[in-house]
Amino acid sequence: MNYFILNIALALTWAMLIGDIHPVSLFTGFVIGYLILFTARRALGPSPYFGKVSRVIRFAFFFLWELIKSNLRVARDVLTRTDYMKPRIIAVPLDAKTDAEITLLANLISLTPGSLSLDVSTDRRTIYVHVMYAENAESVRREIKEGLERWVLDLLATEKE
Amino acid sequence: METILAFVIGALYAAGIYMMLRRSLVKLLIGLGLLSHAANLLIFTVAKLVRANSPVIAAGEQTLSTPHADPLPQALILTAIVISFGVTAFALALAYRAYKSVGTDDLNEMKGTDV
Amino acid sequence: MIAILTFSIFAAAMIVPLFFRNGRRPTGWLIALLPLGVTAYLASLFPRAANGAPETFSYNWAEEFGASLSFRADGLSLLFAILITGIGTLVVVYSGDYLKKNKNLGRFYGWLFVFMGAMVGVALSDNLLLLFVFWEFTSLSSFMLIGFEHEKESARAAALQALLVTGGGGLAMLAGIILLGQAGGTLELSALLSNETAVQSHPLYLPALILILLGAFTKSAQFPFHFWLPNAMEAPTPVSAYLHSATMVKAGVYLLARLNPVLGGNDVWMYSVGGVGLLTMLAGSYLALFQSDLKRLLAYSTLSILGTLTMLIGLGTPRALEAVAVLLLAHALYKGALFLVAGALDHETGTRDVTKLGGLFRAMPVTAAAAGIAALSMAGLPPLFGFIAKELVYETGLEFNSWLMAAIIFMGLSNVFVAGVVGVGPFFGRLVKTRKKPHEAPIGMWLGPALLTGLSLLAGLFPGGVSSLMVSTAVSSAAGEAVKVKLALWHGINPAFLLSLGTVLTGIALFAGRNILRNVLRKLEWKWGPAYFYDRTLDGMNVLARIQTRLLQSGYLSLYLIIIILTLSFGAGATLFRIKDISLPLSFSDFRFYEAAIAGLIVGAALAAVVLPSRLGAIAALGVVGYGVALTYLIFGAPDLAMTQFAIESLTVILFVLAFYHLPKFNILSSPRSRRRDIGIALLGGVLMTALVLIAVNVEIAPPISDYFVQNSVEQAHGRNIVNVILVDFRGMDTMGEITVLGIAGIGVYALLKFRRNRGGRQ
Amino acid sequence: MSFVNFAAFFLLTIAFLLAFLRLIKRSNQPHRISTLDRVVALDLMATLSIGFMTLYAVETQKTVFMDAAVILALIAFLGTVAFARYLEKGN
Amino acid sequence: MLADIFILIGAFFMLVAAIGVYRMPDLYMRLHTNTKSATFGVGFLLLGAAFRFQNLDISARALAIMIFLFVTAPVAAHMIGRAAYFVGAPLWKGTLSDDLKGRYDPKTHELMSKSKTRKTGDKPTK
Amino acid sequence: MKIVSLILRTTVRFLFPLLLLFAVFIFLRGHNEPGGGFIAGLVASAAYALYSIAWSSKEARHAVGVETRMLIGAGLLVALVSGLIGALGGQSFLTGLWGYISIPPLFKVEVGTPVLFDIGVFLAVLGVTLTIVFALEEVE
Amino acid sequence: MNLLLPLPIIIPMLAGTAALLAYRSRMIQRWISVIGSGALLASGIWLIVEVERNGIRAAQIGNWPAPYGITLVADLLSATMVTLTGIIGLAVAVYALATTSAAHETVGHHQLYQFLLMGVCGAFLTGDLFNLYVWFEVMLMASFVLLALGGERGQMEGAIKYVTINLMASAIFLAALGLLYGLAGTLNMADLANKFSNGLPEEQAGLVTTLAIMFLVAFGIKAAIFPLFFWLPASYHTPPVAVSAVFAGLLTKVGVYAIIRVFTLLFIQEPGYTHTLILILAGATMLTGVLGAVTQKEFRRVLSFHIISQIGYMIMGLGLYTPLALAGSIFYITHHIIVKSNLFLVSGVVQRLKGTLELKKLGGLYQSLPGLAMIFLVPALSLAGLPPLSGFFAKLSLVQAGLSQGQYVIVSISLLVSLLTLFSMMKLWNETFWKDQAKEYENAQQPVNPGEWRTMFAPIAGLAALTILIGLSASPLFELALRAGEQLMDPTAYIRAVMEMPR
Ligand code: NA
Ligand code: NA
Repeated sequence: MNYFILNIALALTWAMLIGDIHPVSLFTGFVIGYLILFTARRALGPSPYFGKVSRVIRFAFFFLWELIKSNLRVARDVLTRTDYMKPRIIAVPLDAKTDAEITLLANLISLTPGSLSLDVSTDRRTIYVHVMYAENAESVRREIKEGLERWVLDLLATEKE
Repeated sequence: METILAFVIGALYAAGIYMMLRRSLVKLLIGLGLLSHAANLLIFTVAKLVRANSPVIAAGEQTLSTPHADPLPQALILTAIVISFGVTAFALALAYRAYKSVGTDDLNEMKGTDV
Repeated sequence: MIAILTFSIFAAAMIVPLFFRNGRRPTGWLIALLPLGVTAYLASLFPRAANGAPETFSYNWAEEFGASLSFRADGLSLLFAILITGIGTLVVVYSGDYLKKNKNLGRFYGWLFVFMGAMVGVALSDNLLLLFVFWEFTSLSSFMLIGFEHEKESARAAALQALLVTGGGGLAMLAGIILLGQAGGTLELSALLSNETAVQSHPLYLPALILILLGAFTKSAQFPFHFWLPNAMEAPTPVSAYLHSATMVKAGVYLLARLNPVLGGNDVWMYSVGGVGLLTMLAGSYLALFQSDLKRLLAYSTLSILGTLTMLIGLGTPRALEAVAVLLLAHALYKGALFLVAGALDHETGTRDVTKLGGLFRAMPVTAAAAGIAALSMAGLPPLFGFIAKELVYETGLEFNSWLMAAIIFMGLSNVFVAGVVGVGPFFGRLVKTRKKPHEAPIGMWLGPALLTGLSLLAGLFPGGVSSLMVSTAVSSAAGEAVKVKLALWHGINPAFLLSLGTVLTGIALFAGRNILRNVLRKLEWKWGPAYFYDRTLDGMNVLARIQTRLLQSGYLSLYLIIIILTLSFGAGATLFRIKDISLPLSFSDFRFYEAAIAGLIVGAALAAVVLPSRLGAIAALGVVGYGVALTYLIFGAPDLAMTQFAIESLTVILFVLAFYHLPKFNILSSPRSRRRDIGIALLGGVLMTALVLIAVNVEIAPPISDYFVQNSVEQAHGRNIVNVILVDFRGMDTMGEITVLGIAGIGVYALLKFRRNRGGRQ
Repeated sequence: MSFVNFAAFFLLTIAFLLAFLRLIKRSNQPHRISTLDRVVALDLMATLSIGFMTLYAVETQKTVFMDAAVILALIAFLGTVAFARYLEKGN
Repeated sequence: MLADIFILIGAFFMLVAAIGVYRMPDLYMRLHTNTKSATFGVGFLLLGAAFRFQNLDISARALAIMIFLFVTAPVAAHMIGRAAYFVGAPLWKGTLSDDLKGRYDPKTHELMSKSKTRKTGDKPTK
Repeated sequence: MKIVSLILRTTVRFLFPLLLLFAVFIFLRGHNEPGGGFIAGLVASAAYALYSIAWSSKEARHAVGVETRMLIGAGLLVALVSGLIGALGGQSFLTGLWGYISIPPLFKVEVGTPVLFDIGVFLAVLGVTLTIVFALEEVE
Repeated sequence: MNLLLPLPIIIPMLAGTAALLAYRSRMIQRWISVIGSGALLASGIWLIVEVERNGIRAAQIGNWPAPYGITLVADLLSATMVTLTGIIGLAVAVYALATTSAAHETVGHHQLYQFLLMGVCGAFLTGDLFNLYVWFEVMLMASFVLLALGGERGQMEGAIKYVTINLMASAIFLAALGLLYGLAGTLNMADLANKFSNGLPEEQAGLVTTLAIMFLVAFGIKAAIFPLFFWLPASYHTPPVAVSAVFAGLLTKVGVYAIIRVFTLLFIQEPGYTHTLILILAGATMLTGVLGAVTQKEFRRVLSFHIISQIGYMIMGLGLYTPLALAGSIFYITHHIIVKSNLFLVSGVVQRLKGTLELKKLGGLYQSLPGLAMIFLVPALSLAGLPPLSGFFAKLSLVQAGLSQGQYVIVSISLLVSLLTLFSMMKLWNETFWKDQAKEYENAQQPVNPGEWRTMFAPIAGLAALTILIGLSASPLFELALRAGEQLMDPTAYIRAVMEMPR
């Protein structure tokens, strides 16, 4: 559990909220963030932090692209007739292990093309995804595993070094 | 817009009253909610509407220069909103308790204490 | 001193019961010392009253109301007060034996003394409000004494009846007193009495008169309020003797005599007071004829005398007033004695039914002698005081017309008859077997009758001295001018005496045929008397009360709400439409399309909340209403409100959802008809509010005060968000109250949900 | 009002209308299922409200209106989750 | 100019989301549009606002809103989707397959990884 | 006990401090910009409410650390005391007194009893909302 | 001095908060409750003495000048009401020590009680209409909880009606308030009075009168006047006795106070319309209440219906609208608060002894407890207006005022109603004290230990003594009431005190 990183993040958020990124506001943000983490320490379990900036940026671009693609597709589908859709609920085996990894993955899946995480199995080995265009379930699984999951694992793994 | 809101307020009152006249306790609670929206909007509307100019003075200024919304009714409504939140919460607890001890939420069954 | 005297009796009322605690039972003789002393003192005041310088006392009490502690002991007052304490002394002694075995004797004495004090107060008060205070105390103590045997349903009912009738009259009298005060400018009796012309010419004279008469008539059991008196015979006999024959019922007579100088002397007075008295006299005389219960017999004959007294006051001539004073005294002496005798009979034989009593002379000689003499006085035979009284009444009657005289003779006849039935019947003739073996009553119980009859005899034989002094002083007070009365036993053979003789003879004849008479008259008994109306009035009130309560307090919450909304709508609506040029200015130009859309959204969502069949659907719709309202706030410059509304909306949803786990689903419970009705009601409310808003928006009496906040928020309150500054500073008190409300709601929810009845046990 | 803003407001208004229609749409499915649809509609309306407030801030050139949007973004989630949890728990 | 385009795109996608929520054939697909199009639309609107105002104040708020929405929207969708499955919301008739079928324990809400771990017959009887 | 979604729980863990931070932010700017004790209190309660939905009221109570009714009491007391400060200084009840807290040259903050009052409001709102939410959740 | 006016609000708030913070210890909470109530009484007495000495007092809360901030105002009426709150507050706080269950105490009875007193005092003292709304809500919220706490079926049914109808009243109040602000732009009552006083044009005057009717309905519900009283008989007999005693004594009187306040200060443009209406309602209220009482067969229900009829008397003085009549109203309120609370407390003792308040199941108490019987008689007879108890002078002053106005109908009604009240009280007496305990309802009397007995008896005896005292020396109190009535009839002093009081 890296409180320090979280704290920095809180300080930054603070500064952004203040709308004025300035040493004073950063410092205030840090202090307030520290106090909050202190107050909330009972609530916070172990939680890794997001890692390297370059990876993040690269991932951001990847994800943004996916997002645009997916939205256009949904838009097309919403605005035309429904016949194009080939929905399935697909079980995707997971390599992601930690809570953060799984959650991040699930949320990213939901935000990207035609897929929506419905739930994660209690043993955390499978994620169930509702997919709008899935002629072939296996290819969807592969896409997720080699696309998003790899990214997520890559991003979060660096923290554990 | 005041005219339109006057009708909205009337509609909210009517809907609220109608719900309060139902026999179901739960509907009564929803009616109360509608009624409090109606009262708040009424205060807001009658105190004159001014678009967009909120009563917040810009940093470095001493006072408001443009015509602005009246801050006082806003403060009153805020108070009323919070009070009705408390009331709603209590009413829910009461409804639960009443349902537990009476065994129904039919208000017509709850007339043992009157006659 | 007379004030202290009066209050000392009340003090005794509180102290005497204490003597009876822990099983101690002091004798009535001891307790009787107090009233005896008071009587003696009162008697000592007579000469001063006779000399026209009565003892007075006055002290401020509640002058704003016109009430003062004013006492005045003039002739009329003293005559009355002495009667009260004198007979009271005997009754106290009598009760000591009569209620020897009763465990509540202490309380009995307590209330008896309250009564005595109140009566003395009535007699001595020189302030009408003070008099009223004592007057009400006589009603209350009478209630307590009638209901002394309160385990009996009949006793409780009779007590309540007496209280209601006399209490109701009392209230009328109170109003009358106040009006009289307004007419005469004071409530001090002595001042009022000298203000006759001003009072009688005042427009309030008539209402004041009527109301005061109501008080007097109910108290003195005048027709048609007479019915409570026979029922009051549920009281222990000493009470009947004391309250319901000798003293309390004469309070009305006293009041009439007292107020005669200021209210009387005109036709209204004569016809109202005289007329009612006449009716009462006739009714009492008639009803007495067919009673078989000793006490009821006496009660009805008392009625006839009360009527006679009232009638005489109505007539108002000096001779009539003289007759009043004498009859008052004479009646108190003989009727008191006879009541006590009746009590002794009841006590010794276990019955009061005259048809089951006879031949007791041997067993109870002293009682029989007392009864016989008292009966002679009652029948108006010389040389008893009753004779003098009756002669005076007859003479007064003869002064007027023959119809009146006929009525008086009927009264006399009835009294002779009753005297025979009560004073002679039980003691002579064949001995009738009774439940208890009869023997002479204890001394405490025969002493009273003996003394009273002794006094009857003395006063009859020597009417000059004391009696004349007392009567003339009293009559002077009642007449409002000095009247010299010279009483005499024998006036020679005159028309009055002859009529009197005839009356007695006829009466004896009637007595001889008493059983036949009783049976004949019983068949004629009239069911629809005033008592019937009293009962029906009570029933009627009960029915009315039940109907109105059923109707208004139906138990249906929705009906309550409907009544409230209708009241509001019609009240406010009617008031609104009183305005002449009312206009509903509509303006549909000043809006943006999205504003209208939001308005539509709110209305639509509100309708959805009403219509949607599922609870959560309705909650979701309510949430949309909230969003719409919040957006409206936002558009019109209230971001704080919008933020709060959004936050509250989400939290409210949580609360609803959490609570809904435990609440039942929506059911359609109401009928289509009631739904239609409710739609109508709801629309009515909605229309009213819309109209009010539309009108109010365009009316401005004064501009809002808010500019002050705008000008001072930064400089003086150190904040730029004026709304927040108002909340925490300008109107911080509101916010303090508001968080308290919230806090209470929190405690409340916690308390309701976590309450466990048996936590901690004791309830 | 500029054309862009007008158009954007217009689109949003239509969107509100549609969301509302979904909210009140009756279906012959059990209440619990149709309620979920209503929850989706409510959630959408929250998002639309955020958009509306942003647009209103743009239109009026007043940043304060974005603050309310921030609050709604944070809080609206709560209601949705509560609904969903309730329906999931059911009974 | 760019701001105007962003705003229009944003508004457009919000409308798309609304249309989707209105007319998509099943709850799961309505969730798709609600989660993606609406969030996406708001994102563009916020971007437009940021560009229009060109000040840090607004940009910071816009960013904050975006972060909140991007974190919460998928979770909300997941929660509703999960509830939908328990409630028994029907899948569109054109749905090709459903791996979730039979894998929730209706009592404990435990979700199995594979359907074979427990057969229908093995379920404890009530 | 029914199993709660992992995704929800993990996300809430992330959102929770964010919401609290936001509450403080809203609170501090309330005197000058939209916001203040009420809204801040509501947002903070939302954080805990969310936490209690995702985890449980027991764990949420643990996270709060004090009995929620104490929070109510504390809030009311703080508000009352803020009013009494002015009164004990001879001024009218609830009179606002202002001063500065500064650590030159780092910062200089204006503080006053109305801010204290607003803290009272914040605490009371938080306490009440949590008391209600937890109590409703714990109804058996 | 700067705390004189807010103190009656601060003290119970502090006490309630302290009790809340001490939620773990019932014992500490009990002490706080009694000490707090005692302190409240002391502050009330201080207030009344100050107002007597120096005339109407006002305090600008937060040091903001009127009408911008909130002003607390104490004229004689307010000061009297606060003092009465202290008296009843203390009496019931002590009584509650013996009768409140541990379960009630554990979940916050004492806290709620103090907050209730806070709301009541706030309502009496505020000079601001919206602030009045807030105090109403404080009081109502606390009363809601106190009423519902215990959770028995009857209590729940009563509570739901009480809560719903009172919330309806609040909604009407709030709407009227909003409209009033829209019209006149201010909430300070003195300021409003000022703005209404200089001859409004017809449309405005008509609108103000319409709002007056709305306020009359809103406050009328809270005061339980005809035809808006339903919630009262449905609920007042359901909670624990200590709670219903304080409700019976104080709560409806807050509504009456509000009616008197606004109809002597704000809405005096058309007394021929508004006050006549009030007079009619007064008559109807008296009659309907007393008739309701006639039908009842339970001790506290009888008492509850009598509250309604006596509200009629209090409103009657306002309807007559003369100094004397208002003095009568104030005197009546004073008398009623003491007497009615006491009767409820007595009913609590009866309940404690017999385990029930159904009249048919009661009886025999005159025989077994004559002391209690006598103590019952004092308030009961006072209620019926028997001299020389407090109720007599209360009634007398109203009757005198009515007669001097020539309002014979209302006077006749008031006298008739007092007779029926007597009837009803004596019915209670008959059934509870005189009648023998019916064998089939004889149940083992619950043991009362001497300490409890004293704790229950002291407040009852104290209030009874006060009733007698007021009766025997009615003058000082009536003079006070008369001056209060004169203050009410002449609002300029009030307005001056508020608007010119230095910050
Ligand atoms: Na206006
Ligand atoms: Na605020």
